[in-house]
Amino acid sequence: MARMSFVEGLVEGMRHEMRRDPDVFLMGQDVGKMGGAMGGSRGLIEEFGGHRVRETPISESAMVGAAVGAALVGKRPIVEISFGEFLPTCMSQVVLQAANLHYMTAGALTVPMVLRTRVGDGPYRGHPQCFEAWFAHVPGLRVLMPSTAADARDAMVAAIRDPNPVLFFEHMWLYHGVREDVPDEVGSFDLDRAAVRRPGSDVTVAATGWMVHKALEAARLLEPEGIDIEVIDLRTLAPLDLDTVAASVRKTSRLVVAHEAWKVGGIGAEVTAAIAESCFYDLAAPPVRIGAPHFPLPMTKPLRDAFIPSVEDVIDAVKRVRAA
Amino acid sequence: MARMSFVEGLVEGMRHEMRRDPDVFLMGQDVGKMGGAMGGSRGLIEEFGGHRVRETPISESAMVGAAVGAALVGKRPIVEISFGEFLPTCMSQVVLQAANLHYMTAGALTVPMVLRTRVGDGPYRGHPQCFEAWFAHVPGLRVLMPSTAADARDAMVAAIRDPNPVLFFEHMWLYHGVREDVPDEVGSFDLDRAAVRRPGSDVTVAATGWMVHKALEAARLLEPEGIDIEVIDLRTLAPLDLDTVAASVRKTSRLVVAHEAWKVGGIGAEVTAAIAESCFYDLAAPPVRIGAPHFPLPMTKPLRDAFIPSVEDVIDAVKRVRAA
Amino acid sequence: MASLSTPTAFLGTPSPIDGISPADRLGLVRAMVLSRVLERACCELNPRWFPAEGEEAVIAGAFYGLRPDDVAAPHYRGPFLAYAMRGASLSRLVAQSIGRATGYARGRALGFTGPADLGFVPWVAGDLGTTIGVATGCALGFHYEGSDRVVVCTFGDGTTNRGDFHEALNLAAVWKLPIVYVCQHNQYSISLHSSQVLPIESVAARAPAYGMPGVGLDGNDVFAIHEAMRDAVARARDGRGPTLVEARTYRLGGHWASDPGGYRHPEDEDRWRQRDPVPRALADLVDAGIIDASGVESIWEEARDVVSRAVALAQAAPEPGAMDLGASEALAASGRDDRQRDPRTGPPAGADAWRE
Amino acid sequence: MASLSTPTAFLGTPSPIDGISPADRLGLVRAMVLSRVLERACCELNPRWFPAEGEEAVIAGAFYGLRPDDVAAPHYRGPFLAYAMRGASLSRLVAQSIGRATGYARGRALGFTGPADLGFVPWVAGDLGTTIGVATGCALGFHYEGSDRVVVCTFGDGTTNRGDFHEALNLAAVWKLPIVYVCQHNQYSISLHSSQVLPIESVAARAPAYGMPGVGLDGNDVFAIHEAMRDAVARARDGRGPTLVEARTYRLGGHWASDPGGYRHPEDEDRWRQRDPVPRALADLVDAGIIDASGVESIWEEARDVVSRAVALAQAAPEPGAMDLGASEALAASGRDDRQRDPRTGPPAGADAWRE
Ligand SMILES: Cc1ncc(C[n+]2csc(CCOP(=O)(O)OP(=O)(O)O)c2C)c(N)n1
Ligand SMILES: Cc1ncc(C[n+]2csc(CCOP(=O)(O)OP(=O)(O)O)c2C)c(N)n1
Ligand SMILES: [Mg+2]
Ligand SMILES: [Mg+2]
Repeated sequence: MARMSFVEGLVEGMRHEMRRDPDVFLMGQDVGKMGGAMGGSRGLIEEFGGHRVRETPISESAMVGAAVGAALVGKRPIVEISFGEFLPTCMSQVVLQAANLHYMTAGALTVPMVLRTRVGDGPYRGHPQCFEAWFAHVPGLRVLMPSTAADARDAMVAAIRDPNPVLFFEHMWLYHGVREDVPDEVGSFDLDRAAVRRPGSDVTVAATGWMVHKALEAARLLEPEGIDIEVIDLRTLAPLDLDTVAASVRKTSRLVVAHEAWKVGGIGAEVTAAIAESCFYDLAAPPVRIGAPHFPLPMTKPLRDAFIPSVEDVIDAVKRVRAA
Repeated sequence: MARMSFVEGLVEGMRHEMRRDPDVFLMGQDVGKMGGAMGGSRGLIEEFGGHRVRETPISESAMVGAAVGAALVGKRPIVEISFGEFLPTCMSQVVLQAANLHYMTAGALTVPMVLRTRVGDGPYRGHPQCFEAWFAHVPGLRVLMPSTAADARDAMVAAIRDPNPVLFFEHMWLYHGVREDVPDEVGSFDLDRAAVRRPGSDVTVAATGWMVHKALEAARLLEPEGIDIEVIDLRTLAPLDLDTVAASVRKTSRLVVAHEAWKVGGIGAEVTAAIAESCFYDLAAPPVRIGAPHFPLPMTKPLRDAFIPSVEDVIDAVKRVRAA
Repeated sequence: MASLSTPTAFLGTPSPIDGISPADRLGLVRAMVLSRVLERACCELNPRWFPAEGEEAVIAGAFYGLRPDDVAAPHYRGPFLAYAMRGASLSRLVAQSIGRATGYARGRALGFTGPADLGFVPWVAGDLGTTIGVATGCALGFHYEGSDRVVVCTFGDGTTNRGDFHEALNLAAVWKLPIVYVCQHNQYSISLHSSQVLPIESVAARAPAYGMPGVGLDGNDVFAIHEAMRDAVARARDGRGPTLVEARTYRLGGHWASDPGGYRHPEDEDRWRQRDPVPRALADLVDAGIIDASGVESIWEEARDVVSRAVALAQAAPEPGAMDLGASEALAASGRDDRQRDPRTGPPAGADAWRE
Repeated sequence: MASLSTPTAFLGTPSPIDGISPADRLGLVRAMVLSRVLERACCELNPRWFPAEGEEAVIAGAFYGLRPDDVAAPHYRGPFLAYAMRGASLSRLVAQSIGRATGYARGRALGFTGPADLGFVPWVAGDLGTTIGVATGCALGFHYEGSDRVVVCTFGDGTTNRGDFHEALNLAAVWKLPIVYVCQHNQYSISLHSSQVLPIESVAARAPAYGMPGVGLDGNDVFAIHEAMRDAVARARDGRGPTLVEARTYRLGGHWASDPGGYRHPEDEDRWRQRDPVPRALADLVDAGIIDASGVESIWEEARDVVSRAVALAQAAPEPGAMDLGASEALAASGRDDRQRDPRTGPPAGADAWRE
């Protein structure tokens, strides 16, 4: 067992694959000497040098295009977009190129690239936008959002090895959290499976990223009241593992879906709609979604704190869904 | 009463406002002498000249930026992105600038611009992508998708007058359909209201764009079987008029949501999730979503026809939701 | 390599025909003739085809002689010649253009996409400019692996206004990537003349913005273009970085085959018709004694023959069916795909564009 | 206007101080001093502040003297001086930088955003480059209405690698829009030296790609910058189109206030510290006899005084509360918003940057 923070897990995952496979390389802004935004690539340039840890100009669309092209000729690029807020600047490369190439060439080509980026509220509050729902809507992409250090490492390894273009969302609040025990061996991360983080019988709470931890905290706080939540870490946002959610709902009959992105049109809409379709008769009460309110993401701490779904919001929702 | 095709309605709406308000202008590629892609601005340059009907270089991000900036200093630009497929090239202007400016300046600024674009399957099959769900996820934008000639005109007028940035999606299949009767007077289009296109008692079918017409055709075909569908044209995709859908579901107890975009993560997910939350006890059967299957949009006619939801798909869904 | 030329120098460049072997001169011109005949066939079969008539010299000159292990990223207008020069089947191309199941994309992608497994950046979406970034990425892959493979990427004059053009050329310049950018400057973006939307006459003037050599050429002189390309490709192969080549020509046809036009002067069209690069190149061959008048005729004959056979095969091919719709192919989780083929054998790529 | 200079000419340009009136020279230098003091205060209050130390000459030179009805789109580094020169309250700016409710955005937007109602393109998101397009749109609005209002837009050297830079300058050139683009070239993008990510030394070399005049300047010479800006602004006002001005300077501080650095040579930092534009400009004033040594001291005194009062007010201001979160303000469906204010009155904008 090693002890690792979330960001250490991410870096370890990249390091592991860069050691194993000379075709794997990283490119992004300030990923070298500076060690990446928030230390997201610390130590890599020292080990692998500037050829494999490449500094890029501020040109996100070219960066992703460069990854797509390099992947087409057999490399395994990891391209880092410093923050998810900048994804709107490179959508055509992701959505019209990377996502389409395999299908449109009738399987002749694959695009084994990873686009990693930082999202969500963080200690510095900067660039918090969460656009993952856009990508889950687009066929041809995998979308991952790990919530533990072990997953950060193992999902990174799996993403690098996957022949599909993978969007890898790293929640900033988790970056420098407490170190967790992480098995020494890299585990085989199932790219099609959500994780049940806490089994429970009363209410299913399916959550993403930081909200997984808030849901676990809510579970702890609700335990004394005799309310037993099952917490599912959705983590593979595309393809979504609806089977795991459905199995849980069949057991609990009650569903709460929680994410930090805007509620309207978020991943929670898809989870809720799909469960309403497939588990209608299993549900004992209306499902409840938790997400950010429908206005732009404010920057200062007091407003951010009011904006982002909290542990209390989860508790509230659980109580509502039980009372119904 | 005038008789107008959908595209004539669009052009008439722009003409009406350009006559009324000298601050209104149109910019886009080939919007002048050529009359716009598929005749989408035919006749405007002849009446208003090149200063108000402006040809642009191929630079969608600058085009939208130009509209945002011009709107900030008091103009009422209409910027045309020839096809919705190109929206990924200008997302940051739409999502990070246009959508944020009003809120982030605490109301000091407004961005009265219209971004019009062509989407969906069309007679030439080109550029059919439907990304409207992305924009409905983003606070600060209005999203419209008319389905009739009268709405094409009146929604365009309302969009131009609205102080919000408006995304205006024009379905290509509807462009040169049969001419409809359109009142001579420009009507007041309610930007917050869906339209009940056909009242019915058995099943609510909420649809967008061309699917509205397919739903109406399904209604005609089902009538002899004694099945009475209520067809709702969602048309204002953001903010979504869930009240109209909810009122209908309270009456019919059954919901089908139909759109041409990919089903996973589409507008239908939001409608279905919201109705599952708010009308859970009104529903007598699981809701059903219809949308494109989850792979990239194929180009040739046979594949496109197999890909895009059809009248039969609507009929199927209606029967399924009734049988359940 | 020619240095940045002023716009007025375009038509004055003397043709460097002597630097190219007679066999290659013949190959280049035969390729142009093939393209002319093939494009006309596509236009007849598909009113929404984007004709490259008038621009054959740029396409032939840009892609002729590439190695099979290089990557080509042709512009959407006229790419079939590039595909054919690198080994594509003509009948599958025609099938692609009319949406048959035997096309390279099984009916999925756009009519002008090509055989991805022959080293092309395929057209998988309609957004112009974005493929320049992908092509640059292929060059990054070659640079990364330390090979001497190169990329040739062509695009229209209008496309150089896209931000993706800027970002890609900038990145290639920073990293000295092995890529040659070729602007197929036909003076139009659909209905708009370049003077309406390009603030400069010569796109080669954009090269210094990246500290990159820029070459402005007569786009109707296939030998000049190919000579410049040989230099630029050699430069890229040697690790000396990217080049921007501009070949100024004219779109003799409409934007698409059925374009009613009406947005340009007939005199202009006539003037450029006089400069048609195909008869000009053929005349050059005759002048140089490489072929005689009957040789000219037989090149045309042969082209018509091979294309009409390809058309017949394509028309006999089935439409795509539900099987071709498919879901995305299953991808083995750890499957690697080594699609680099072994290079440096056989005649110069492009010399055998006429197969089938 | 100076023509495109070669990189080596940067520090050789003789200061055109004589072309600027003594009052304006004093105004420019006072603005620089104010910025220095204000920025230091922000750095002390907020470890994530992006210090503009060393770059004051560019900011003062670029925005000084604009009319109130012009629009300014300042770079995210050092914009407070631009805001102050056009009438912003210093205490509200400091409040903005520390996220208080009295900041111009009620705590909603980024710390470096400004008073939108004073004719600024505000920072409403963090994506660099996109605001260049918005600023260009403001210029389109002015051009459309046939007014003689202009836009001045500044941005970093690293930002010129964004596609949005390219598309915006191209559009402005095609339409001859009334805008002056100013590259605040501080040689760094966070930890990366421009030699790592910019393939050219002089960003002014990007101007010919748009057929636009490009001016390369010593970015530490406020008078040279302001002189060039006066020409470029006059050019824009006259309908003669856009200009790209590059002012080469150095970021004396970190990327943010608490940047541990370590990615550049201390000798470099020392060398540029010797060229600090603030003492240099003050010395110029003394040399020209506009102020004496005690005048220098009192400018600093005054600046410290006015800034410390602003800081005190800001710190006393409340944090934003739930009320400030709000939903988007209700917008009347047909409401028009005429935010053009009446121009051409009063002293040159920037001369009274010191309010409160
Ligand atoms: C990003 C984008 N914007 C607009 C279009 C629509 N469009 C298709 S072809 C074309 C003209 C392209 O001009 P150019 O690059 O000069 O190529 P040409 O057609 O002249 O060969 C345009 C604008 C597009 N395909 N992609
Ligand atoms: C589109 C985008 N990419 C990356 C960033 C992250 N970022 C913030 S500041 C900065 C450096 C900008 O460099 P430059 O334009 O030279 O301005 P400077 O910081 O030197 O003033 C970067 C890369 C961003 N804000 N926006
Ligand atoms: Mg062209
Ligand atoms: Mg900089």
